[in-house]
Amino acid sequence: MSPAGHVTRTEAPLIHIADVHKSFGKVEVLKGVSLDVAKGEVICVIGPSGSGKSTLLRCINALVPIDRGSIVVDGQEVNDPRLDKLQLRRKVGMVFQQYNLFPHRTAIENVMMAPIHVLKQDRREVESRARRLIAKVRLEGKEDAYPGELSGGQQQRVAIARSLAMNPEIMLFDEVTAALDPETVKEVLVTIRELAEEGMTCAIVTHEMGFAREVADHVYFTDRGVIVEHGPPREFFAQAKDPRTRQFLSQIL
Amino acid sequence: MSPAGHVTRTEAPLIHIADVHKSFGKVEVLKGVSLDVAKGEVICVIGPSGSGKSTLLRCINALVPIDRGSIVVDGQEVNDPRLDKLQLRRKVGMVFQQYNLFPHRTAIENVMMAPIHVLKQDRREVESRARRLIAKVRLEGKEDAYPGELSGGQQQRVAIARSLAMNPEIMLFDEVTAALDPETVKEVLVTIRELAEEGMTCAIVTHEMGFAREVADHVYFTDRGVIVEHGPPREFFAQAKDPRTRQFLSQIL
Amino acid sequence: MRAGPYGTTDLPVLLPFRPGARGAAEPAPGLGAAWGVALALVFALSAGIAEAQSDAGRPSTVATILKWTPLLAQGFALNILISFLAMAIGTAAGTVLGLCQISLLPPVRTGSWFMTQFFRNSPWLVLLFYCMLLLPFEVNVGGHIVPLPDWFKATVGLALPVMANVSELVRGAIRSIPFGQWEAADALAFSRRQILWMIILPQCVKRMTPPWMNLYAILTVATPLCSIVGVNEAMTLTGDALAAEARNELLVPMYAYLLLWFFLYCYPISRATVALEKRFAVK
Amino acid sequence: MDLTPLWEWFRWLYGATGVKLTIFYDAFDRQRFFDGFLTSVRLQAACLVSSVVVGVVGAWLQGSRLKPVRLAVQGYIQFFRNTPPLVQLYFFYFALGYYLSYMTDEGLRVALVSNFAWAVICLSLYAGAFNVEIFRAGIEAVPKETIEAAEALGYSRLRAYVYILLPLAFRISLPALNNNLVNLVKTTTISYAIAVPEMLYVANQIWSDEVNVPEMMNVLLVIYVSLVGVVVWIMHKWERALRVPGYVS
Amino acid sequence: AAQTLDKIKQRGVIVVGSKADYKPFGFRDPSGKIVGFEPDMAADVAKKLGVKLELEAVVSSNRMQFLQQGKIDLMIATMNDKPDRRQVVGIIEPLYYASGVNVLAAKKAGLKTWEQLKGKKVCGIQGAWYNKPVAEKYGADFISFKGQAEVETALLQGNCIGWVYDDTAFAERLADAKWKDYEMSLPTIMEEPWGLAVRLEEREGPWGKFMSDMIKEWHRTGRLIELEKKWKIPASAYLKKMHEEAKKAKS
Ligand SMILES: Nc1ncnc2c1ncn2[C@@H]1O[C@H](COP(=O)(O)OP(=O)(O)OP(=O)(O)O)[C@@H](O)[C@H]1O
Ligand SMILES: Nc1ncnc2c1ncn2[C@@H]1O[C@H](COP(=O)(O)OP(=O)(O)OP(=O)(O)O)[C@@H](O)[C@H]1O
Ligand SMILES: [Mg+2]
Ligand SMILES: [Mg+2]
Repeated sequence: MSPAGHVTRTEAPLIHIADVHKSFGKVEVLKGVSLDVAKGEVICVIGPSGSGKSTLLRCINALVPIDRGSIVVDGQEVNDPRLDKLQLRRKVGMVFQQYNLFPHRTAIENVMMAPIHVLKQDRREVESRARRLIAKVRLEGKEDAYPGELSGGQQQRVAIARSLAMNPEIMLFDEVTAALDPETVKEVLVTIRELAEEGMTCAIVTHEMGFAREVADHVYFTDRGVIVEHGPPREFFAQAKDPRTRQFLSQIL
Repeated sequence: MSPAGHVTRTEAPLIHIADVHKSFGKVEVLKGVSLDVAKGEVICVIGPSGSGKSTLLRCINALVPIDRGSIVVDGQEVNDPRLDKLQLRRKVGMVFQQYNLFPHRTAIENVMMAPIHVLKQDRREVESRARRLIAKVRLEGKEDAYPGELSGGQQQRVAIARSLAMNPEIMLFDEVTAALDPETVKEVLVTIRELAEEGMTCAIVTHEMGFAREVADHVYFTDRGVIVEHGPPREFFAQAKDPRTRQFLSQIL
Repeated sequence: MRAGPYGTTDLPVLLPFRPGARGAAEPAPGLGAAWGVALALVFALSAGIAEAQSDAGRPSTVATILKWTPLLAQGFALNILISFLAMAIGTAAGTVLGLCQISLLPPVRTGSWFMTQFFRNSPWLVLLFYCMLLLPFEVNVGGHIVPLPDWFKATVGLALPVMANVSELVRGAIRSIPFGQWEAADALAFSRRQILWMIILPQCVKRMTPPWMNLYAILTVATPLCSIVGVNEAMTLTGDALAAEARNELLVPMYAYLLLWFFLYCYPISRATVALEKRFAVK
Repeated sequence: MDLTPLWEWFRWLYGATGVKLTIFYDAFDRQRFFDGFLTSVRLQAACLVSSVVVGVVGAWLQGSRLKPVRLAVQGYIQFFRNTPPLVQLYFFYFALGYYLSYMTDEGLRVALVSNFAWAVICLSLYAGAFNVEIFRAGIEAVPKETIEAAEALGYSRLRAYVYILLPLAFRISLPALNNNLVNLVKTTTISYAIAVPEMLYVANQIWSDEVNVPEMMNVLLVIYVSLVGVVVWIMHKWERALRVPGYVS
Repeated sequence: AAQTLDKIKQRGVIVVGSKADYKPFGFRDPSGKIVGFEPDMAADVAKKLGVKLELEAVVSSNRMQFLQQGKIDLMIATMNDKPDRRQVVGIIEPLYYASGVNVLAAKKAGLKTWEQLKGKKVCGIQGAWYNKPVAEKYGADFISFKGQAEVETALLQGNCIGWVYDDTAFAERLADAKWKDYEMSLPTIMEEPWGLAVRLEEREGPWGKFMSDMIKEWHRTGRLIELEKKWKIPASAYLKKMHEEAKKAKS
């Protein structure tokens, strides 16, 4: 099941996932998933709860080891036991549903920590970059607020800035708006859309169909550990063939 | 502000609310609310957060005492200090946003407890009725699960069955789907619609406009403690006159 | 209902005391003062009764107690010294032990778990006897003879259970940090050591402070146990004073006096703990 | 069964190695150590039960409408939490004990309350002060919506308490309660100070008489750790048994 | 181990273990200093050696361990001379005092024979050597405390019918009005001399010899009888006898 007919499919894909299997104990969560993401491409993954979307994203930056198959990120095999995980994770940023900001550090410190401690970059330089990122996610003035003092949407934007501070080549978003109240969802989606428009390679798990339709180059539908259907958003949403996809879309829309 | 032009308005209303006032401390939450619900009628109350919808429902079964005005349920004045509250509550079932199941009892025990402890009914008879109710809310096989083992939608349906076990004449639903994830909302709404179709008198607070339009005989819009507008759903949603109502509907729809 | 910030502490008595029932929002400092006064009254009353019972011609109870006060104060100072030292030693050792409990190496993890459980399950007094009677009175450190005075051995004896409790506290606090924090830090390419020291432990400190202060209060009220093994702290000296006076009408006021000393020292600590806990709970 | 050979083996051990375990081969020491063990167990059991009773009654009184009652409970809790249990024990036994004795017709003074009973009273009050708070916190942790739901089902206040609130509050309190009780079991050793013939006290007598401190110390430590271990284990089982699937308390 | 005598001289300090709760043999004054009959003896030793005296409070249940561990150099702590103790610590000959065991009980209790103690609760001091024989022989049920103050109180409030202890400890009390309803009615038993002790391995060494000479001198000069008077202890026959013998031996 290899995706075809993409927009920017000219060179080797930045992420190449082939026949990935993953079980937790006896539960097989991924049962042979394959997909490619080209540089600068934005893909969205949708599907019912428990279908393995989060697990798939976690496999890409080696938070979860895979059982079988292959994931190649920028030429590096993730499944290789000799893989330098830290190296990989510098390249791949990830934003979670629950933001997971570090509550004991201010917004700007959250953004600055990893570049300083992991990349060993110069503090002053990191700080000026952090300020630019905070401005980019429209949080000027909130630099010194603690996560507990920010709304969900604001926290999620800090989390995005924190990931961007590592200058990743790829960003993974795992249902980043699922825990937000409807009013702040938009702020976050706007931020992600801007990123996508600037050419960042993104893999996005989302339940926001409107957003997926608008921002994705390619949409994947997963169910019970396999990719059931995929295609460019226009085709995907208008003329899904698979009955499970159709049922899911009818319930959600 | 007395509602008129109802479908089944022939005999005395089952619930008669007239000019009800209620303050918590200095906050006046209900500022003169009047409405009637006839036997077998289904009303929906919508309105912004904090407008007093929940408080109104709680007043009906005397969970909250009112300051002024009158509420008559099935001929009984609720505001009467000599009122037998327990008697009233047996007649009026209520389902909450947060389900509020008893977490230390299984689903079927939750359903059986009140009839046995409160109505002193025979255990065996109650059990067979409880099984029928569990089946009615489509939870066969989950009888012996504890609330913690059920999804939100399943818990909410157990809560409905628990209320029904008391054979109430009226059911109050307070935003019963607000805490549920989108996929399970439907399960619960279907259950309520079936109840309504069977002729149960229902007062429903909801944010699900589609549902309100479909199931209600009459829709009320509350804002800041008063009923701003009401009418049969078709008229109400198509041609609301009050600007606040219109604004609210435009935001939600 | 959800596990609170201290939900994972296995030591409920270490949880800060929450004064006042739901309906009873007493002004807390007033209440504390009231009880301090009440205890002082009990003391005064017992002194009065003793006064009435004592034979004419003997010095008054109050005068007698005042006479012994400087000695008692010396003893009490030793109690406080022991509590400080035992807490310091116990906290240092306990933190290490607690970190060992989440080590990735199974033998280290199991070993430190056993050690923690062993010292947690031993009665304080038995550990005290153990250290007291079986530690040498002096040790040879690289040719230097370092004496181990009694009170120091007792301090070690008290530091052992403190260590075990701190170990559990550390482990519990670390476990109570949501997994998402580890995951997010992992995704940012922090190493395990960095995650622990820069992200997890700083958050633990805050969570641990109130129960840690409570542990200190518990330790302080445990220091009189040293008197059983013969350390000359406040309790022992009270007993010696009573023996020297040989007037048993002094027993009530003298022990009430000693209780008062401890109360005056511990009560503010428990208030501060509650205040701190409240402040943390708001954030 | 005749255990004499076993006992004699320990006598031989002493002769051969100097490890002096008189509690095995000296009939008098054996008897008193065994009695001490039994006394420890009895003491612990009595304290456990009565401290829970104190906790329940205290929690109930703390919910009282009368301010003086609440204040009294508060004072009781504060006093016992913030003063040394050992001094409390001394205060109760030596100071208050005198006022709780009476003269017989023959003019003999007789204590109304035995050492054992004083230890139980004092330790129960001490642990009870913690239990009051634990129960109280458990009751407060039950969401008030759950009680509201019960009332909406026609439960009276009292019934809602009996069937819903208390069972939940008890489950919520259980881990904290168990830990406090385990602590209590350990604290019972302080009754040594008022000569309750429990294990530590007896062991001390034995090592004073026989001068075999290390042996007795190790025996003591092993027995106490196992005894407390058993209590912890039972409590754990109990907690498990009462745990409701899927319910995080 | 270094010879204690050298060690003391080298340090310029002698550490003596003494009771702090056995009035008048060893107790505290309000400044916290330990004073009494035995501390005075210790002071004599220090003076003779020309070193400073440091007193360490001991109780019956820890005094021998302290000596064994080397925490104290010398123990003068109302200890009876017993064969099993001689195996643990070095008890020095000659002995310096003597007491027997008796019971302090209410006159109303009507104690006439030791056998009456059977099954009765009696108070005692932890670590006293005769607790076990009295319990074994007469079937008394001991409740033992750490110090005399505790026992007194327990006795006065009726937790036990009598106090089994050194008769010397009772003599002073019976003179006090507080104890007017009490008596020491039984025949004194197990009369045993008191011994001061050094570590076992030094009994025959220079330190043991030194102390042995010291005691002989005390007996000969009548110093102990003098101290007895100073602390208002009823004159004991034992000291008198030892004094006579010592004088005779000298001449
Ligand atoms: N660490 C883990 N251990 C065991 N099972 C796991 C683990 N992580 C995920 N699972 C299981 O794997 C399945 C897929 O989980 P995953 O989170 O990938 O689903 P998802 O598609 O992201 O769902 P959702 O929309 O609810 O986030 C679920 O059944 C989940 O319970
Ligand atoms: N027990 C109470 N004590 C004090 N204030 C209360 C209480 N119950 C409700 N209120 C206040 O009364 C107002 C109306 O509350 P109510 O719950 O009835 O609103 P609502 O319309 O149901 O809102 P929502 O959609 O958020 O549920 C709110 O401002 C709320 O804070
Ligand atoms: Mg997911
Ligand atoms: Mg509401």
